[in-house]
Amino acid sequence: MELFLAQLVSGLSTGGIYALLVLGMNLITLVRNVVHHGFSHTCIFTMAVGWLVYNKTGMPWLAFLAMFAAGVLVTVLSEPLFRPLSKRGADLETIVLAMGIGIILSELIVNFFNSGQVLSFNDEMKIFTTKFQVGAITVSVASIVALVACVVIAIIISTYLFKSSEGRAMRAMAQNLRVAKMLGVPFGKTGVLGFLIAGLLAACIGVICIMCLGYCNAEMGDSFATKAVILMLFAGQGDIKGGILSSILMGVVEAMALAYLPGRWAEAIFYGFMMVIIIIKPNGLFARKAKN
Amino acid sequence: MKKVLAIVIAVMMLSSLMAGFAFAAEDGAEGGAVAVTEWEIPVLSAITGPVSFVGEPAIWAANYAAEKINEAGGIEGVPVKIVPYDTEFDPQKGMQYITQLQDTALFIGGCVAAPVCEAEAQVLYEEHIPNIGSYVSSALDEYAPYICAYMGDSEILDLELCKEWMAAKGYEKLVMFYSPDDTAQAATVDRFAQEVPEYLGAVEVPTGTIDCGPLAVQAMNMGADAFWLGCRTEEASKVCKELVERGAVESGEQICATFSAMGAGFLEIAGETAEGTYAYNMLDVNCPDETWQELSEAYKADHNGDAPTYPPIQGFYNMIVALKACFEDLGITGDPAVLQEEREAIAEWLNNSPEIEGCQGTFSWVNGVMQIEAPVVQVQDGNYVVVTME
Amino acid sequence: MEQTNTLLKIENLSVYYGPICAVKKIDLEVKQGEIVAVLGANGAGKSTMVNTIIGLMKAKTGSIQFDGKELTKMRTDQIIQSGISVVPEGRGMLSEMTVMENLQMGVYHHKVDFNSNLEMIFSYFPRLKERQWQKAGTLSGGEQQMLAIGRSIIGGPKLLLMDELSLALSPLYVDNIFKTLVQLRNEKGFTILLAEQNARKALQYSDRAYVLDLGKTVMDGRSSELMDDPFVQKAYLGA
Amino acid sequence: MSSGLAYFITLVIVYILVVWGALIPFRAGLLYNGTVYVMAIGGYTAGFLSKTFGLNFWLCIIAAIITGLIFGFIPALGFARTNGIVTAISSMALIFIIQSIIKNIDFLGGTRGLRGIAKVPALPWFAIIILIIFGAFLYRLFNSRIGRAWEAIATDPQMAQTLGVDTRKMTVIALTLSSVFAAVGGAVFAFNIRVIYPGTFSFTFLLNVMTMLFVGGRFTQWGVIISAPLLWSINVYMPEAVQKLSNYIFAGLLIIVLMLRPEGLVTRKMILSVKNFFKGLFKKKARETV
Repeated sequence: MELFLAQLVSGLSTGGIYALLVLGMNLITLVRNVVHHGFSHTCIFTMAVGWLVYNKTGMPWLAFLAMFAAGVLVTVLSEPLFRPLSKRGADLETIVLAMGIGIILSELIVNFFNSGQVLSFNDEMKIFTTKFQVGAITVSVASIVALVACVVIAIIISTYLFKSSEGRAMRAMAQNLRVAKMLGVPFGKTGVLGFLIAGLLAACIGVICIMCLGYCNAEMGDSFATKAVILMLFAGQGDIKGGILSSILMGVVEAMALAYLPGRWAEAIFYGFMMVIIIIKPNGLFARKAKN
Repeated sequence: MKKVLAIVIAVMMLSSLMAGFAFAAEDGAEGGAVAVTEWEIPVLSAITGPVSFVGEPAIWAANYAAEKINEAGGIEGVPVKIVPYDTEFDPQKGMQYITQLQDTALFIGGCVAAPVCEAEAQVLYEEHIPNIGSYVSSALDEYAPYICAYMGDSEILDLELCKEWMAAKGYEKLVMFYSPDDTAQAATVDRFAQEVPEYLGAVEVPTGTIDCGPLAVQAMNMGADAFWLGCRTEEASKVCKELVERGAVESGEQICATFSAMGAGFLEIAGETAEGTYAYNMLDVNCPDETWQELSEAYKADHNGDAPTYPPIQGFYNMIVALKACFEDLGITGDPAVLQEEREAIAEWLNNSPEIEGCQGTFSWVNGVMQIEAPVVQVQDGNYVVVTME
Repeated sequence: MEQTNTLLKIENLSVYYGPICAVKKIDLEVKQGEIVAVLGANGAGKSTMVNTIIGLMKAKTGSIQFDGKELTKMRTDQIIQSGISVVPEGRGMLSEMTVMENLQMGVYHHKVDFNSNLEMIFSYFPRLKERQWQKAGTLSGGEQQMLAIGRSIIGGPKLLLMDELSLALSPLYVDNIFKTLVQLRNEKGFTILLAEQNARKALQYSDRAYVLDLGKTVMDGRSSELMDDPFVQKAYLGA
Repeated sequence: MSSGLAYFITLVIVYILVVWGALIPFRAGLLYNGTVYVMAIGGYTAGFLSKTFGLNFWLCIIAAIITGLIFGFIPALGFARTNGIVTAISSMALIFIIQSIIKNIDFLGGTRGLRGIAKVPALPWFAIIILIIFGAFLYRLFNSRIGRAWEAIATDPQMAQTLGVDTRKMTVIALTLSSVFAAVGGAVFAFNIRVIYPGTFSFTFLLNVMTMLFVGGRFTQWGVIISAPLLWSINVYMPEAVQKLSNYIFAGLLIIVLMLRPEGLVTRKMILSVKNFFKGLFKKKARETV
C-alpha cells in the first residue's frame, strides 16, 4: 500500500510536467496548425539559459528573466520558419521542420552549456525545496506548485484562446488560413503573438522543471518531445482539458509500470498502449464525435 | 524498348556518379598512413557527446603523454603524434573510423565507451589490429590477444569491492540498480547474480527516468540493507537521493556506486545525500606519485583549474607510455610491407606485458586485463577520499 | 436607386498566375447601394478578381480604388478593415468553431455593436439562432451559407463581396438567399458585388452585370437588358 | 576499394534504400516514420540468421524481406484508419517500442547487442546490385496502376475515392512495400556495421533519413541518390571542424529546403527534362542510322 501511494504521488508530479508540455503543444496547434515536436527542446533550452545566467551572475531573478527572454526569442524566431509551410498548407512537413528545430536546440545545449554535461541547479533557483515525508512517501511543495500552476495556466490560456477576440483569431488562422485572412486576421502579427505566448509558456515550464527536477540535459528534450507529442494525439489535437487529464493519467500509469513491471518493458507498454488507443480513436480519447 | 534504355542509362549515370564520388573520396582517405618520420597513433574517444566528460580528458592525457615522450626524444628518436577521432559515443561512428583505419593503422587506441569498443572489437580481431580500449573480461577472452583494457576490469573489480564492502559492514541483502541500456552493466548484473550470495535482485533504471522515487521504493520493498548503484550518473545520483530522503538507508555507507555511476554531476545532484557513499574510482586522485602530480598540474592549467577525476586519464596516458615501451622493445619499423607481422607482434607483447612505469606506479597486462591498483573512495564532506575497507 | 457615388472602381486590372494571365485589363465600377453581378463560366477569372480586390493575390497592372483608397498596395487585413467583407467560395467555414464564434470572427476588425448586429442577423436568419452553440462544421450546406453571409454582414461593411454564392445549393435555397440579399440592400443599404456562375439568378436579382470570359470583360450593362441580350441568352442562360 | 570506402558506399546505399522506403508512403500522401522500426527488424533478422545459422548474405536478405513484409503489414492495418498527422506521429512511437522489445529478447543479444554477424567481402558490390534491382522495381511501381492510385490519394483523398480508389487498401500496400525497402536496408546495414544494438535504430537515424528525403527531393526517386552521398560525406570526408557541425548542417538544410525549395534538390521538372533530353538523343540517332 505504501508503495502504491508513493507511486501515485510520484506519478502525479511527473504527470504535471507532461501536462504542461502537452498544454504548450496544444497551444501551438491551436494558434498555427503545427505539431511542434521541438517545443520540449525549447523548454529545456530555456532551462539551460537560466543555468548559464545564474552561474555567471549568481542572481536568480536575472536567470528567470533570461529564461523568459530565451523562450520568447526562440519561439518568435522560429515562427517565420513555419510561415511558408503554413501558407502552402503543408501540415506534414511542419512536423519534420519542428524536428529540425529540436535538433538544433539540443545541439546548442550540448555544445555551449557545460560541454554537454548535466546542468544541475542549486536551491536558490529551485525556490521551493520543502518536502513532506510520510514513510516512503515524499510530497514536495514544488510538485504541488507544478500541478496548481498547470491548472491555472491552462485556465488562463483557454480563456484567452476561446474568449478573447485575439485568441479566436489565432484559432481561426490555424483552422483555415485563407478564411482567416479574408476575415481580416493579420497573418504575421497574430502568428507571432501566438508563438510569443508559447515562448512564455515554455519558460514557465522551464521554471517548473527546475523546481521539480532540479537538473536538465540535452537528452531530456528528445525524451520529453516524443512523449508529449504522442500524449497530445492520444487526448486529441487541440483538446486542452483532455490533454491535461491524459497527461496526468499517463504520469501515474508510467510510475506504476516502473514499480510493478520490469523497467525494460515500461517504455514498450507506454508507447504501445497509446498507439493502440490512437489507432482505435484517431480523433483522440476524449473526442465525442468523429468529424463529418 | 526506349523505356528500358532510359533505365539502363539512368543506372549507368548513377553508378558513374557513385564511382566518381568514390575516387574523389579515396584521395582524402589516404591520410591515415604511417609515415616513418612520425608515429601517427590514431586514438578514438568520445570527445563530444554524452560522455564527453570522460572522453575529452582521455584524449588530453594521450596528447600529454605524447608530448612528454617527444620531449624525451620520441620513440626510437621518432616523434609521436596522436590523431584523435571523435566517436561521439556512437558505435556507428566508431565503426566508420575503424574501417577507414583498418588498412593502414599499426595500432588503434580507445575508445572510452563500452558500446563503441564492442563494435570495434570484432573487426580489430579479424584484421589483427592491436587495440587498448574500455572492455570487460568476457570481450577480452573472445578477441584475445588483439584487445586490451586500459583500466582494471570493472566487472571483476566491482564484484570484489562489493564482496569486501558487504563483509566489512555486515550487510545481508543487496539490491542493484542498473541501466538496461548499458551493455557493460548488463554483464555485471549477470555476474553478481551468480557470485554474490546476498544478491536479492536488480532494479532496472531506464535511461531518462524523470522521477526515481518509485524505483527507490521498489528497492526498499525488497527489504535490502545494501544498495549497489550501477546505473548512469544522472539516474544514480537521483536514486541515491531518493534512498536517503525516503529513509531506506541510515547512512550513505549502505550505498556503493560504480565508476560509471559516479560521473560528473553525481555530487551536485545528490548533494548532501551522497555523504558516506563508497565507490571504486580506479584512480587515486591525490596520489603522491611525481608523474601524476605533474600531469594533474598540467591538466588543471588546461581546464580552468578543474582537477582530473576520471580513470581514462590515467589509462590513456599509460596506453601511450606502454606503446613506447613496446615499440622500442620490439624494434617496430612502421614499414607498410611488414604491417601484419608488426601488428601481431605488438598485440602479443601488450597482451601479456612486462611491468611498465605508469603515472601512478607500475602496471602490466595479463591476458589483456590490466593489473593495477584500484583504490576505493568514499564521499566525505563533498569530496572523494581514498579509504580502505576494514 | 439613383446614386452617383462610386464605391469601388477597378481600372485596367491584370492578374497573372505565373506566366498565365487570369484577368486581362478589366474595368469595373460599383456604386453605393448597387447589387452588381460578375458573370462567367469556370475559369473566367471571377474568383481571381475577388481575391485581388481583397489582396490575397497581387495585381500586375491596374488600380483598384475603394472609398478613396488604393487597394493594390494594401495588405488583406488592412483592406478588410477599410470596410470590405467577403463570403468566400465554398463558404469558408471555421468548422471547429461554434456558430457564435464564427459570427464573432466577423467583427474582428470592425468596431461595431456586436450584440445589436447579432439580433439583426438572427432576425434575418432565425435558423442560426437555434444553432448558435453548434460547431459550424456540423451545419447543413444552406445553414453554412447563411452563416457565411451573416458573418460577412455583421461587421457592417461598406461593400460585400460574394464569391459563388449559389454553388452546391438547392434552387429553392438560392432563391431564398438572393431574396435576403435584396432585402438587406433595401433595408440596410448594403452594396454588393456578386461573382456568380448561375447567370439566370444573378441577373434576376442584380442591378447591373459584367460578363467575363477568359479573363476579359466581354459585356456589361443593366441586368434586365443583359437578360434579353441574345448572346447572353445563348451562352449563359441556355436558351 | 579501400575498406573505408566500401563501408561508406554500403552505408550510403542503406540510406538510399531506407529513404526510398520513406518515399513510397509520401507518394500516397503519408509521412511514415516507421521505416526505422522495420529497419531494426530487417537488421536483426539478417544478423540473427547470419550469426546463429550461418546463412549466406542473399538468404538473409530474402528473410529480411519476408519479416519486413509481415511486420510492415501489421501496423499498416492500423494506420489505414488514421489521418496524416496521426500516422506520422504515432509511427514514431514504433521506434521506441521495437527498441524496448529487442532489449528484452535474449537471443538477439538484448542491450548487449548482436555481435558476430558474418563478414561479406563483396558487400559493396552486392549492395549496388540490390540498389539497382530495387531502384528498377520502384521505377516500375511508381509508373504502375498502384503508383497512379497513390498519386491520386496524395492529391485529393476524397477525389481518389470517387474515382474508385480504395484508399485504405492503397495505404496498406504503400506502408507494406515501404517496409520491404526499409527491411532490406536494415539487413544490408547489419552486414555493414556487423554489430547492432537496439539503440542503433534510433530517432537520430530517422532524422538523417528525413533530411536526405527532403533535401534530395520527395517527388522523385532520384533525388536521394544525390543527397545521400553528399550529406553523408559531410560526416566522413569533411574536415573534423565541419564534421562537428554536421547535425547543425543536417537540421539547417532540412529547414531551409522545407521553407524555400519544397520539391528538394531534384525536382520532377528536372527529371522530365533529362528524360526528354535522352529521348531526343535517341530519336536523332535513330534518324541518322535510317
